[in-house]
Parts: sequence; structure tokens; C-alpha cells
Amino acid sequence: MLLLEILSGFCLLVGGFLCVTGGIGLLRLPDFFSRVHAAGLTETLAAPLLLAGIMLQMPWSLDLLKVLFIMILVLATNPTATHAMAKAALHGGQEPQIGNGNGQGETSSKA
Amino acid sequence: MVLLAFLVLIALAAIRMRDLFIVVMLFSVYSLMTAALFMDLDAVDVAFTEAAVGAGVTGVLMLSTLRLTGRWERRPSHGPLLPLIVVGITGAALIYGTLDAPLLGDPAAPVQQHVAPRYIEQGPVEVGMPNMVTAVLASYRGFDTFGETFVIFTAGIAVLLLLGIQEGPETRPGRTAIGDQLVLRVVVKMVIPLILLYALYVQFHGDFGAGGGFQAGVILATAFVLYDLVFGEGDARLVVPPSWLHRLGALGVLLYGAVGLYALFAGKPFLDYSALAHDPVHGQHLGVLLVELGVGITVFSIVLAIFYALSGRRKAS
Amino acid sequence: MSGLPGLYNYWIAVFLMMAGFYVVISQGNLVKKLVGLSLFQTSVFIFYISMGKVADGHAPILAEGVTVYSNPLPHVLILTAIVVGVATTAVGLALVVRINEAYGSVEEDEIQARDNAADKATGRSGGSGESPRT
Amino acid sequence: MTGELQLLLILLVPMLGALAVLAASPLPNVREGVSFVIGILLFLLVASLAADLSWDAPPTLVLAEPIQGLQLVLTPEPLGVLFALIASLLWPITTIYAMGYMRDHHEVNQTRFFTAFAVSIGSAMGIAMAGNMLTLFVFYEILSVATYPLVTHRGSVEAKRAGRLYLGLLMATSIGFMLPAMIWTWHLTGTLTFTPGGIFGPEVSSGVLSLLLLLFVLGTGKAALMPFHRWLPAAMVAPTPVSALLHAVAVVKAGVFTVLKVAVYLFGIDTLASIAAADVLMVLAGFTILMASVIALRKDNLKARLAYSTISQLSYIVLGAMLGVAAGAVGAGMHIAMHAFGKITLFFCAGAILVTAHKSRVSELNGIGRRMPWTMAAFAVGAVSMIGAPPVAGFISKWYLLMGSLDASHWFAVGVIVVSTALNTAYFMPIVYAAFFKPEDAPAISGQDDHDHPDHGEASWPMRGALMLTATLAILVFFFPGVPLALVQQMAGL
Amino acid sequence: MDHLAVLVVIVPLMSAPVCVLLDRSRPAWLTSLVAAWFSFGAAVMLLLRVSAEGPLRYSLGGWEAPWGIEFRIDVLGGYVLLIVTAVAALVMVFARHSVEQEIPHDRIARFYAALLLVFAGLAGITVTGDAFNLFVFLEISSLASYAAISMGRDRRALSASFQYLVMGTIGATFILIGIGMLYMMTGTLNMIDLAARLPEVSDSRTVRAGFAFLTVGIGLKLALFPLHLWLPNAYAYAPSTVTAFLAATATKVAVYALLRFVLEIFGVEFSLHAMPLDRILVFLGLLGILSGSLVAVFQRDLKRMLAYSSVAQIGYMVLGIGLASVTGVTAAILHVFNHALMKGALFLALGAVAYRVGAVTLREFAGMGQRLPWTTAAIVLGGLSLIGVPPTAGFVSKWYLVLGTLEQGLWLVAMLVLFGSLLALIYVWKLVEAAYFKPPPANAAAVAEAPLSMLVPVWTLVAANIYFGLYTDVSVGLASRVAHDLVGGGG
Amino acid sequence: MRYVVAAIFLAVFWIALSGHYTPLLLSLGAVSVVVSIWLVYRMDRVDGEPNRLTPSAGLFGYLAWLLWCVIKSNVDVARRIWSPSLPVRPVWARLETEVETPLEKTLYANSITLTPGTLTTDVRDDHFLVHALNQEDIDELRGGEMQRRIRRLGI
Amino acid sequence: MLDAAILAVLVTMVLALVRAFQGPSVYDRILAANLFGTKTVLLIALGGYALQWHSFLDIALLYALVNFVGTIAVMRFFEYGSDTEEADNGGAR
Repeated sequence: MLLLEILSGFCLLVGGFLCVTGGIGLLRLPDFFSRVHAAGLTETLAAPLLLAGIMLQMPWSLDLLKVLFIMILVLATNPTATHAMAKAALHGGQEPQIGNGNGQGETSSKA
Repeated sequence: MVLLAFLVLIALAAIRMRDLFIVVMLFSVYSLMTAALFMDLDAVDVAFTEAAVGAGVTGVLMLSTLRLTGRWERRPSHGPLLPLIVVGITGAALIYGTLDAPLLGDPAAPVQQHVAPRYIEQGPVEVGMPNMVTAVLASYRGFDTFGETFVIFTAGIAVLLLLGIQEGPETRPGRTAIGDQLVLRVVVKMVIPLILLYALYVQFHGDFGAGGGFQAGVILATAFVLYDLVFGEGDARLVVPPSWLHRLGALGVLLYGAVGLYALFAGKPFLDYSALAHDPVHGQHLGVLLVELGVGITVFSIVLAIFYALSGRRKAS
Repeated sequence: MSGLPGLYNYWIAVFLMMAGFYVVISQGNLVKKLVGLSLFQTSVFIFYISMGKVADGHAPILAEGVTVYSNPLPHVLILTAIVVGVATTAVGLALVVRINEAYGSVEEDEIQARDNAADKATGRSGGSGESPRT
Repeated sequence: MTGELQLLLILLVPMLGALAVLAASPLPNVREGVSFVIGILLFLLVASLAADLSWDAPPTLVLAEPIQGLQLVLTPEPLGVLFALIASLLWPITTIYAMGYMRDHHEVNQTRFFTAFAVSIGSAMGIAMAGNMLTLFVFYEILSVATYPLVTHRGSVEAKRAGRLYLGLLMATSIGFMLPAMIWTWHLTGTLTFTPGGIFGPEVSSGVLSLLLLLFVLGTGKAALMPFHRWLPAAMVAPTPVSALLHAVAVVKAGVFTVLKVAVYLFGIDTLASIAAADVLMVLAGFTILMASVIALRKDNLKARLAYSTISQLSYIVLGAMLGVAAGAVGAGMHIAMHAFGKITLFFCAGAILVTAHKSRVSELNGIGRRMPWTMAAFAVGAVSMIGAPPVAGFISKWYLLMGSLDASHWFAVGVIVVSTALNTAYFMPIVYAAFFKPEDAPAISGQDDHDHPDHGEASWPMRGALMLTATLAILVFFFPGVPLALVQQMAGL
Repeated sequence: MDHLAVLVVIVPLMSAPVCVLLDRSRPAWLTSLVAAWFSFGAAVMLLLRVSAEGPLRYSLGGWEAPWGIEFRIDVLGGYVLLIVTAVAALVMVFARHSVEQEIPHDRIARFYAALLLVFAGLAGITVTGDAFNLFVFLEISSLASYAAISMGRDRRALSASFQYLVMGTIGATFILIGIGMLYMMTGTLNMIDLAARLPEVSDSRTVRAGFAFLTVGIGLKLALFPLHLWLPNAYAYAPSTVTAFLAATATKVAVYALLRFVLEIFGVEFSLHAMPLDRILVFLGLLGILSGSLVAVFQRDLKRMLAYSSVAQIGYMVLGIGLASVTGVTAAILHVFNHALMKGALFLALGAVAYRVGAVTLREFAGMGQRLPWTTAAIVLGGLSLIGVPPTAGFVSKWYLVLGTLEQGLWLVAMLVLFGSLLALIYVWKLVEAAYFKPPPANAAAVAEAPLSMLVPVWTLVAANIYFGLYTDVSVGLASRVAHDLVGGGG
Repeated sequence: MRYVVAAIFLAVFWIALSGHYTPLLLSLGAVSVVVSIWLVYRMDRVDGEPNRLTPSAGLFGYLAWLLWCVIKSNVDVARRIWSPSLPVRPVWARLETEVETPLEKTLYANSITLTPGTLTTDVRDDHFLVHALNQEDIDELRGGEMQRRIRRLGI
Repeated sequence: MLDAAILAVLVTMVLALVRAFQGPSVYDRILAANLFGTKTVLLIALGGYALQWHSFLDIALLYALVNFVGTIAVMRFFEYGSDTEEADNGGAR
């Protein structure tokens, strides 16, 4: 039991930390496309971690399955939404800011 | 408190923004926050509905309108003084009104005293379902809900009168931001069955937990809205033809009414579900199930019809 | 948060209502008006739900070991009111779409101006001295 | 036939007649025949009612009860019967006249004309028989509305303006003054029934009574008391039969009749004497008499002159009513009858001249007596009646008025009557003189008056017959004033 | 028999989806017609019964009030219900041709559904005994009427309808706030229960604020003077049927709501004496009368003219309530009835004209007396009633109103009321003059009189105008009875 | 067959959600599953893109691997964000791909997006457009580990 | 632990909100709104668990769904090109 609680606490803490990190990233990063990465950060690992954190605390019941469903849903839909957003932004005239020098971005392939 | 602060911030931002797209998005977020607040105030069912309706349906409908009317609001030509005065007076009146109001959460407030205890104490016994909100909604105040169903039906009629639905498949939409995204299509196709089942789950579990016909109808409609958004309206209309919708909507309302009339013909008052079975509580249960079904069908079809009507409209050249 | 003393909840609800109300009566864009209307209504819902809350109460769904429930009646009322709100918004949006098709604009001032121009053109101006605003 | 039924028929006959006229609209002869027959029928009805009426227990016919406790009720009383008799007697005569006039004058919309005419007479009957103020008011308003199409009959800009003024003034005064007065009275006393001796108890202060009286009398726009007299000259754009019957008899008499009724049956003659406003009104009436006479003197248009003469004569009645003595009321009542015969004759003549000679100005009438001797003779009779000289009807009523004034020691009233008689003479006699004794003018510059009929003769028979009949009546009444006098004295409680 | 109370609302309500299912114009019309007449019959029987036996209570769902929702029909409710159903029954007869001409063919069935919903909503407001249920019915009728109004052929119908939607929704939300505050202080939504429990808490600020919000909200729906801006355009550009129906019923029902809340639930003592509502109502009523009538005088579109006239007429009703006396309230209730008769007749007649001629401005109206004699005559008679010329119904209500003002010694008010009548004379007379004393436009095509199905309702209402100007046992009798109940003998 | 699998899956979903096992609710659940499947069947008929994903051991293995990648890149990105100098040099590159079926493409694209630091912005027939925070991320993708694993799933 | 996690989520929401208000481009706002929505789901899940709300998971599930649909809808109805208007109108404020 203690193990579970420690594990849960760890998950929650790390999840929370990553969550805030994503938020900071959202603010700090220079352009839209980079910010997408930051957003992805909070969603891909932070969300499951947080959910896992409460799963570990919960008594065994069907609710656990529900949390799992939520997790799957979040994991399935968020990257998709992010991807759709990125694509839309690209077509909507957002120029990705390309890092100086070493990236030979093939911006010409823009549709 | 934090939620309320969020709400205030969002509301202020919504006033200042002139990009209506953003305003609508903020409104959706606002709704979502309100729903969270409702959760905190123990109003589970309301939170459920607000999330599905305010953030979901309303937002989508507004967005589809914006597509037709343009994104930018012009700077208002009138000074804000007069509205501010009106708002100031109204707000002052409201604040004045709250001064004598019972404090938040006071168990001795009149609200908690008079009518409510019976719902809480007797509701589960008399109507036979743990969710008192559903008991009150569908049975004690079933007639309000009957009216509510008609409100949504009326809205459907109104939108159909105003816009009509273009029948049959249309050509694929023009260059929208989603375009023809493969990833989206696959994921959405995977998610939709879950949404459908979830909606039906919500429909039939209103007795036990949050949810009920209205929420279920909205979620079910949302599934098709999602399908329409990603696969284009042509496909969506082949799956659920518009010509079904207004008929379904009417049938749902009639189902509700028929349950009421059945009671009436059985010599009981209108909507008295105990007439439906020998055991009154069983009758109540059956009645609630049926009327919730009616509500669900109506809400689903009308919401979808409204969405079809708005999104199928072509931009005036 | 549920232990919040007093009336702040109401006051903030009032502030939000007024924010929505302000949008309705001050903005010329019809869509924004509708957004304001929805804001207004949603805030009224907060007001209602607040009054049903019982301190340390639980959601009014029968559960074991829970004795204090919040009042279900405001919830029911607001469920209905939410439906009314979305219905109104839907009808309003449909109207906006039609107005946009008929006038080519969704700005109140422009619509007014176009009506007046049409009036002058057909000479049917009926002394519409008061310009309906708000 | 019971009294109730008679009353009902008196009201219904003209109204149904209006419908019959409408129905007969495609057949002009039938239409006018119907008009005439109904007129005769009505007169017979009124006469038979008058004949076997017992004043102690008059029949009462309740029509409806629009206000709780306040009915629409018809109850004949002497003055009303007199008014009804006159109106119904003159109606068939006017119909005869109108047939000639309308055809000779090639008027359009004749069906509308005869229909509205019948409705007007019907409402005049209603006014006459009204058993309480509300009933009177109802028919008063119907009369205003029903006569409106007659005034605007021609549809010209001028006619419409006149119609607007007509209706506006009549409605404004009745709704603005009479209605509140009525409602206030109802509020104060709880009744509006015409009661000999009045309905106001001693608890109503004289100040309130004064105000009420002012409201009632000023609210009776049809009495054409200055400053509410403007509609009457304006209404002269109507076809002459209208002017003759309605604006010499039915409408204006309805007005003064109302004043008289209010004075006698709501306030009571005795009460009236103690009310300050009565004196104010008397002065106003006197002023109107004199002013209108002076204006009449300056009018060249014959119908306008007659109209101002009417205004002046009407105020005699108001004056008489306001004297606050029985003799004054008798004089006023008699004047309603007496003035009618004279004035209708005058209007008939004016119409005949217009239709036959196409002349409408006094200054054009030189020598016309030689071409239209019968017409102008009748005119002379009417003029004498207006002046109030024997042996014509006008003398009797003026006599009683003078008696009343003396009775009440109202020297102002006496003075007014004397001076106005002189003025009357001044504006009527020159016409008679010019018609018979001045040489005919040469036709005006030819070409301008294409429609002039230099070789016209006497008016056509219906017109001539009608005007001679009324002139004869005017003289006959002088010699046999029994019926009207008896009725009026009954009213005044003598 | 008991079930009539609920059937009177349910039948039209449920006929609406039936119309949608039928989806063809003729059967839809027939359904609406039957539903409306059924309701009318039911309303008559209910009123008879209620006036004989006292209020009728019907617990919906078998749950007794205050827990469940109840219908409660008393004389006031039955009276207004009768007005609504009667007008609906007549309008439905009228509707067939008019709707076929004005509404696109494929939408007729839905249009009837909307019309039925408006009707059922209004009827529901009058019978319900639950404050929140009233709000629900209000919204049903409002939403349906937004749609129905927007079906007018002029594009301004759209903007008018939108404006109505915004203002109506604000009004409804205010009502919702008001109901919420009352609920907050009493814990009940049932009207009788509210009335019983309010006095205990009536000096709390919450109740006062709730009162203010309810009144303003109803005022918006009522088109009370400064809040009337939505009304003229909405009435002017809506389809004829809708205009006639709404003008004759919608504001009446709002007056009903005002009476119900102000006089019954809050009680005279609180509303009119503790709160200064009486003076406010008198003042606003007067302003409404004068401004409405004045603006009406300058209108050339006849529907607009009559719409402004409606603003003025609402002023009369509100004024009557503000007098706070038995006579004043009698006048208000009576005018509710009479105004329904006259405006119903007038707007229906205009609809008949529009059916034959198209637009109805003063210019088109020239010579109408010859072109459409029966319809025009109806308009003239209706107009006379509007002015208050005896022996029409309008006169009777004006009588009571002026009597009410005089009882209170409000001389100036009485004078201004009558001045309003004179303004009405002016605008009605402009119409009469145009109809009878102007030649028809040169290019006017010869038109036949409107079909009988339109003329009969029009003339029924006109006849009612005159009948109720003469025989007022029913109209005044009921009104004064209600007024006595509401205000009490002392008032 | 597909639908049977889907139905079973949905039934499990229902049972998980429901928590009430009365005959009434179970039968309602059955009805619900049938209705859902029917609607999905209609959709498939219309759009011709039926869903073929069936759970298998390989898939779970892949997911586990992906999770590891995600954790790695998360740490990496978090480190960059917190670093005061903000060491990001965004690049945008074309990534040649060999995956064929729509499902594979979806999985690949989503996997790329799912790992922070890389983001698929467009999916083409034979290449993706990928945006990355740093060049190294792109290089790693070009290493093809992920693509290989996906192809091995054979979906 | 739980409280700390909730706090973290709230902080993230604030940050997202800041981004949503700042923009600058409409995509940034959409992204922020989406993120905000996701965080709300987490908040409901965590907070609901902490405060023992009834059926909070159903609601979290629904929120996740709505958030997704909302974002898709924004993308769908957001047409290319309209973003250029932003320059013409002088900024989004």
C-alpha cells in the first residue's frame, strides 16, 4: 500500500511539474510551432502521469477503467488536434521560425 | 475562487477582443469553466449539460455562423457610456438584492427548507432512482421538462423555417483549415463509436448518475457533428439524412407527450407515470426512462438539424 | 472554495452577468451580441446554482454514507434554462445568417443605414424618428 | 303597438332604411323612393308616439348596458319628442329636395350620400329619445361619424380639409370635454339619467358644478358656441341638402338640444341659476350671437352667411338654456323648433339658386327674384323668421326668450337679443331687397362663366316644392304653435 | 372534465409536431385549425366552470403543488386564456389563404407548427400556477414567435426579429433572475405558495430587487414604453397572420403576467404601496400613450402605424394597473380584452388587404373603400373602436380608465388619456380619408374582395367590437370580478 | 468480423461505464451496442474508410516502446524549456517515409507528434513535413527506428 | 501530493490563459485554448477525486470529448486567408 502511495505521489509530482513546464514553454518559446511542442509536452506525459497518479490512489472499481478511457481519449485526440492545428497554421500563412544556421528547412515545400 | 477569477478574466477578454473567432473560443472556455464551477457547487448534471451545450454545441454553432458572416467585428460607433450606465444600474440592483440573501451554503436558507427536503428525502423512494435531479426533472417537474423539450423543438422548427436544410450530398467544402487530413479521419473514425456508445450510456444511466436524455442527445449529435466536420457534410448527410431529423424530432416530442397522455387516459393526471405499471414506483421508473428517451431523440435530431442547417449554408457571394 | 464565506459568489456572478449584459447592449456586431447574451445567461446560471449549494453538501445523487445533499431543484431549473439558452442562441444564429445574406453585413449600424437608404429610395420612410438601438 | 316597440322602431327604421338604401344602390329611383318612404314612416311613428304618450309613465327601452349600472336606454320626454318630430318631419321633405338637387347637380356617390343620411337621422332620433347622458353621447358620436362622409362628399381637397376640421373639432370637444364631464358626473352621482330637476345633490360644491357645466357645454361642439364654431362654416362644402337638414336641423340642433338637456335634466333649471359658470356661458353665448352676426354681415357667400347666421341663432338657445328660468328654457326649446323651419327654408333656397342659377354669392343675386319668384319668396319668409318678426315662426321663440331674459332680469341678455335682431335684419333684408328690386346684373365677362345659365328659370319641382312646403310650415307654426309649445312647457315644468 | 385544464394547452402543443410530421400544407392547416378550435371550446368551458366554482387546480404528474407543477385556472387566467384561444381560433380560419400566399410552400407546415407553438406557449402562461413553468412557456412562445416574425417577406423582418430576440431574451433572463431571487427567499416556485410566503420576507432587499427584475423583464415582453423598441418593426414586417395573432395576444399575456406577479403574488400592498410601482406605471403608461400615438400619426406604413398604436394601447393597460384601484384594474383587464378584439380585427383586415393588394401603405390604401369595400369597412369600424367612439368596445374601456383616473383625482392624467384618443382619431382618420376620398392609383388592378375565409374572422371580430361595446356583462363583469379579487374592495 | 470485434469492444466499454447489471440495463446496453455498430456501419458504407485497428500484442509492445520515447523526449524538452538560455533551434524538414496504409501513416504521424520535440505538420503520400525543436530530433527520426517498428506491426 | 498536482494544473491554466490573451496569432490562441481545455479535464479528474464529487469521471470524459470536437470545429470553420485581415484591421485588439 505504501508503495502505491509513493508511486502515486511521484506520478503526481512529476506530472504537475511537467504540466507547469509545458505552460512555461508555451510562454517562453518564440513562435507558434515551437509552442506546439510545449503544449504537447503537457499533454503526452503530464496528463497520463497525473491520471495514473489518481488511479494508483483509487480503490479498485470500475472508475479505474474510466480513468483509463480518459487517458486513452486524451492521448488519441490531443496529438491529432495538435497536428491539425499545425497543419492549419502552416496553410494559414504562419511561417515557422527556423533556427539559425544548422537547419536546412525545406520551406519551399509549403503547399 | 480561482475558477471565478478565471471566469472574470475570460469575460473581460471576451469584451475586448474584436476577433470574433477568439471571442467564441473564449466563450467556450468560459462555459467549460462555468461547468467546472458547477461541479464544485455540487451541480453535476448541470455541469454535464453546460459542458456539452455551452462549450460544445453553442461554440460549434457560433463558429459555423462566423464562417458565413466574417470574423471581424467593427469598432462600435457608439460610446460606451449609456450601456455602462444601464449595466451599472442593473448591477447595482442585483448587488443590492444579494445583500439580504442567505449566505452561500447556509443550510438554513429558505431554499433548503421548504420544497427541497422532500425531493431529497422522498425522491429516491417515491420515484425510485438515486439521482434526485433526474427524479425532479423527469417526474416532479416533468412538465417543465416537457416544456423544455418543446423549447428545443421550437428552436429546431425556427431554424428550419429560417434556413431550411439543403438536402442531399454537396460537393466537398472548399479550402478549410482541416482540408483533407488523413490522420484526423482515421482518429475520428476510431473515436466515434466510443462517443456513440458513451452517448447511449449517458442516455440510459440518467437515473443513477449525471446525465439523461438531454445530455445524451447532445453528445450523440456531437458524434455526427464531428463526423461532418472531418468527413464533410456530404458524407454526414448520407449517414443521417436531414429528412430524418425533423421527423425524429417530432417523434421524440410526441413520445414524451404520449406517455403523458397515456396517464391521462388511464384516469390519472397528465404525466403521472405511476399509471404506467401496477407498482407506482416501477411505473415512475418506466415513465422516466421513456420520457428521457423522447428527450434524447428530440435533442439529438434537433441539434443535428440545426448544425446541418447552419453549416450547410453557402457563403453568399 | 466551498467554504467561501458570504456572498462573494453572488457578487462575482453579478459582475459576470453585467459583463455579458454590457456586451449585448453595447456591441454592434450581431454575433457578438449573441455571445454576450449567452455569457449573460450562463452567469445567471451560476447565480442560481450558488443558491442551491449546501455547505459540506454533496451532489444530489443518493450515495452511501452521505447525509447532506445540495438542493436539486435549482439544478433542474438551470438544466431547463440551459436548454432555453442554447435554443435561443441557435435561433439567433440562424437569424444572423439570414440577415447577413439579406444585408451583406452583421453590423447593426450598417443594417440600420441600409434600411434607411432603402426607405429613402422607395419613399416609404414612415417618420421612423426613433432608431431602434439596444 | 307598445311604446317600447315604437321606440325601437324609431331607432331601427332609419338604420334599416340605410341598409335598404345600400341594397337598392343600383336602382336610383328605388333607392330614393325607399329614402322617402322611410322618412314618412318615421314621421308617422314619431307622431303616433307623441300622440299617445303619457308623460307620467313614459315607455322605456333598454338597449344595452355597456357600463355596469349604466344602460343605453331610450325614454321619450317632451323636448326629445319635439326634436324628433321636427327632424322626422323635415327628413322626407329634404329627401324630395335632395332628389332634385343631387340629380340636377350630377353628384357622385349618391348611395353613400343617402345611406349616411339615413344613419344620421337615425342617430338624431337616438339623441332625441336618449334616456340618459350616456345614450345621448353614444348617438352624438355616431352622428358625428355618420355625417362625416356627407361633409367630405365631394372629395376635393377643400372638402377633405373641411371634413377633418369638422370631425376633429366635434370629436375633440366631445371626447376631450364632454366625456370626462360625463365620467366625472357618474363618479360623483352614480347616475346619468335625465331627471327633471337635475341629478346633483347638495353635496356637490358649486365650483365643481361650474366646472362640469363648462365642460358639458363646451364639450358640445355641435352647439357651435364660439370658439368651437369653425366647423360649421367649413361644413358648408357639403351638398346643400346636407347643410339644410343636418347643419340647420339635425346636427346643430342635436348640439343645442344636448345643452338644453344637460341644463334642464342634469343640472336642473333652479340649480343652474346658482352656478357662476352659467353666467359665463351666457356671456359667451351672447358674444357668439353678436360676433357671428357681424361676421355674417361681411360674408358674401350665401351659404357662409347662412352658416354664421346659424351659429348666431344656436347661441340663442344656449343663452336661453343658461338663463336659469323656466321661460328661458321654453324659449330655448321653442327656438329649436322655430329656427329649424326658417333655416331649412333658407338653405333650400340657397341650394336651389346654386343648382339652377349657379350662383353662390350674395352680390350676384341682384334681380334673381324675378326669375325665381317662388324661391325668393320662400327665402323672404325664412329671413323674416330669422329676424323674429311676425307672422313667422321665429317670432314666437324670440318672444319667449325675451320674456325669459326679462324674467331673470338679465339685461345683458335682453340687450343681446335686441341688438342681434337688428343685425339679423341687416344681413338678410338686403338680399331680399336685391333679389326683387335691384336690376339684374349683366353677365360677367363671357367665356369665364361657361356654365352660367343666363336663361335659367325657376328651380326644378322637387326643390321648389320642398322649399315652399317648409316656408308654409314656418308660417303655419306661427299660427298654430300648440304642439311644440305644449311639449316645451311640459319640459320646463310649467 | 378536469383534464380540460391541461388539454387546452397540450392539444395545440402536441399538434405542432404532428404538423411537422405531416409536412404538407393543407393537413397542417387543418390540424392547427382543429387544435385551435378545440382549445377555444375548452377555454370557454373552463371559464364557465371557473367562474361558477372558483379556481381549478390540476397537479401535473400527480405531484401536488408546491412539489410538482400545477395548473391553476382562476377567472383572470381563464379570461386571458379565452382571449388567446378565441383569437387563435379565428386567426387559424383566416390563415389558410394568407399563409399560402406569404410563406414559401415547402415551409408552410413548419410555419403552422411555429404558430401553434406560439399559441400553446401563450395559453400555457395563462394557466400555469408555477413561476418557473411560466418562464418555460414564455420561452416556447417567444422562440416560436421570433421564427414566425422572421418569415415576413421584407428583409427587415429579419432584423426586427433579431432585435426582438435580443430584447426578449434579456427580458426573459431578467424574469429568470427575478424568479430566482424570489425562490431564494421563499424556497418555492408555486405562485400561491409564493404569495403566501412573500409577506414574511417582503421587506428584504432581495425580494425588492427580485420584484424590480420581474417587473422590468415583463415590461420588456410587454413593450412597456421605454422598452417597446422591438415591437413596431416586429409587428410591421411579420406575416399578416403572425402580426394579427401576436398583436392580439402576446402583449395581453404579458399584461396578464404583470397582473399575476404584481398584484397577486406580491400583493397590492407591497407592489403598489411599498414599492412606488403605481406612480411609475402611471407615468410610463402615459408616456407610452402619448409617444406611441404621436409616432403612429406620422407613419405611412399601416402595419407600423397600428404597431405604434399598440404601444399606446399597452400604455392604457399599464396606466390602469398603475391606478391600483378596482376601477383602474378593471379598465386594464377590460382593455386587454377589447384591445385584442380591435387589434385582431384591424391586423386581420390589413392582412386581407395585403392578400389582395400586396403592401399596405397609405399610398396603396388610396381608394380602398371602393376596391375592397367590406374589408375597408371593417378597418374603419376597428379604427373607431381604437379611438374609443361609442358604441364600440374601445369606448367602454376608455370610460373605465377615465373613471379610474378621476376617482383618484388625477385630472391631468384623464385629460392626457383623452388626448391620446384624439391622436388615435388623427391616425385612424388619415387611413379613412385615404380609403374613401382618394382615387385609387391609376395603375391599380381591379381586385376582388378577399375570400370569405378571411372576411368572416375579420367581421366576427368587428361584430365583437360592437357587441362588447353594447353588452358588457361578460367582459366588464369578469374584469371587475377579477379586479375585485386582485385589488380587494379597499384598493 | 470487424464489427463483431468492435461490438465486443463496445460491450466491454459499456460494462465498464455502466456499473449496473440489472437485466434492464444490460439489455439496454445490448441495444446501444447494436445501434452504435449500425451507425458506424452506415458511416463505413458512406466514406469507405473502415477502421481496421485491432488490438494485438505487437501493438502494445509498440506502445510501450513509444512511451519510453515519449518519456525521453519529455525530459529533453523540459530541460530545454527550463534552461535560462532557451536552447531551441527550430527546424522544419521533409521526412521521407515508407509507410503505406492510412492507419500506418496515422500511427506514424501521431507518434511523431506525440513525442515532444517533433511535430508532424503535413502528411503526404511519400513524405511527412516535420517540425522539430532541434536538428537532433529530426536526425533521430531519420534514423527510422520508429518507422521500422510501425511497419513491423503490419496494420 | 494531490494538492500540489492540482496547484500545478491551475498554474498551467493561468499560463495558458496568458498565452490565449497575448496571441499574437490566432493559432496561438487556439493552441492555448485547447491546452486550457485539456487542463480542465485534468483539473476535474484530480479535483473531483480530491473533493469526492459524484460521477466526476463521466464529466471529465465528456470534457475531453468536447475539447477535441471544439478544436476540430475551430479548424474546420477557420478558412484560409482570413488571417490576413488581421493586418488590415490593425491587430486583434
